[in-house]
Amino acid sequence: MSDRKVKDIFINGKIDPMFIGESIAKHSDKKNIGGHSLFLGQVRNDEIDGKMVAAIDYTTYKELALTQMDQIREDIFKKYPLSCMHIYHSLGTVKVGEICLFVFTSSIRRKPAIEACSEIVERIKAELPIWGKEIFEDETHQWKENS
Amino acid sequence: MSDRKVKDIFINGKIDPMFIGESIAKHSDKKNIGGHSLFLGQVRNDEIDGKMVAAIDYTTYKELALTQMDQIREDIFKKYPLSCMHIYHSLGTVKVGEICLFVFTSSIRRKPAIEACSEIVERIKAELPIWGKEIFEDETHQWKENS
Amino acid sequence: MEIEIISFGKIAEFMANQRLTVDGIKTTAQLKDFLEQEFPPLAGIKYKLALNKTIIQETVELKSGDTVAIMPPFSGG
Amino acid sequence: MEIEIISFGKIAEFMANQRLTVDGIKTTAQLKDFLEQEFPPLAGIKYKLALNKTIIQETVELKSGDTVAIMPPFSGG
Repeated sequence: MSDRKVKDIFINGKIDPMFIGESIAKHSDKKNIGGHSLFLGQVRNDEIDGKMVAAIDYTTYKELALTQMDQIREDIFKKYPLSCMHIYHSLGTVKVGEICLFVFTSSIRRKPAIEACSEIVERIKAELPIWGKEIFEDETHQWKENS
Repeated sequence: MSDRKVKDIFINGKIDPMFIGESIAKHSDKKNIGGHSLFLGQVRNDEIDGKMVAAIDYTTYKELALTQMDQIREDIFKKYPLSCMHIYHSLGTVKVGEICLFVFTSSIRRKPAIEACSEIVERIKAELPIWGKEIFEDETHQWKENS
Repeated sequence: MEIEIISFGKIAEFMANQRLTVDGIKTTAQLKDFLEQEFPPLAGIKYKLALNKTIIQETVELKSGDTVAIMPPFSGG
Repeated sequence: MEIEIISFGKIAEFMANQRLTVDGIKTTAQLKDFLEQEFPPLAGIKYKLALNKTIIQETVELKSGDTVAIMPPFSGG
């Protein structure tokens, strides 16, 4: 692991679609990019034992999550010829219909961008110490488990 | 092929990043969506025989393109459990750094959204009668060929 | 028999859209031979035909009033 | 020896962050046995440990001042 500064990825609450639009717009001066791939996770109103999910409350072990994310970032930059990679994950309460994860990769060609984006999403779900507490409409909760 | 109306996919000139943000925002009331996958094609300043691409001028055989796109849409909806699919392609001049293709799929789970998005991009490139004329900085041109 | 020819991309640079009155041409294969003689650059280009807005892979018969699109390789996206 | 325990997710609901003074515990395996006795619900949960901010897959030795994180399955994204 290199000495460079570990980047934060966490945003309080939902990720605003207009922030995503602005992130895309910032790449118009990177003129060697040919393709962007974006993945967005959105909170779903799952029904569990007759109760509807109203929101997810995310917590993390931040220091460990950022170190793990840094390793993923390093691995992915080694594996794919990417121009850029941007990752954002929500903490705290994100309501149904709101966006909680934003993964954004850009490359000279489409395939590395698409493959890297998908691989990052899988690794985030498997390797980052983040926990989602599903809050039901009646204010009870259960802890989410990734499938 | 069913009788339903064939959707247009063409936009004059570049696709605005804020339009992409707004498209994402419109999905916040679709509460059974868990993942969105987006692909954006951006015009690259390729250097060809010492000349730099400044823009691409896109033309199409529109009636055929929309029929072909409709078939792709139908095939993809049959193959993947998608909630939504949105496709936009530029016509006319799109400058280097601007976005010319926007493919947006949403599903209850991430994998169908990601796989469908990638498959749509491949099929658009292979099957839609669209032609890109690469305009160089000195105003000469050459016809783009997809690799 | 009268055929409408429409062309796209780099093919449109040397072959304009036009109505052709052709005699002795009964199939798309014969039409291709005819066009490649009339427009020699066409012979050096990979191209596809669409007949009345449907892409055709094999030779088909032509009838008067048909529209044939002459299309160089696609390069969208 | 003193160990700092931090816990997350559903484990944090029954096991608060705390400093433990433990005697006779030399490895993470022994610490797990100890914690599962002190906090019985832990025995029914799949969990991972991180020692001083590094996830550990196998048993390692503990020393005084270590921080051990007790983490239920991740569910980010």
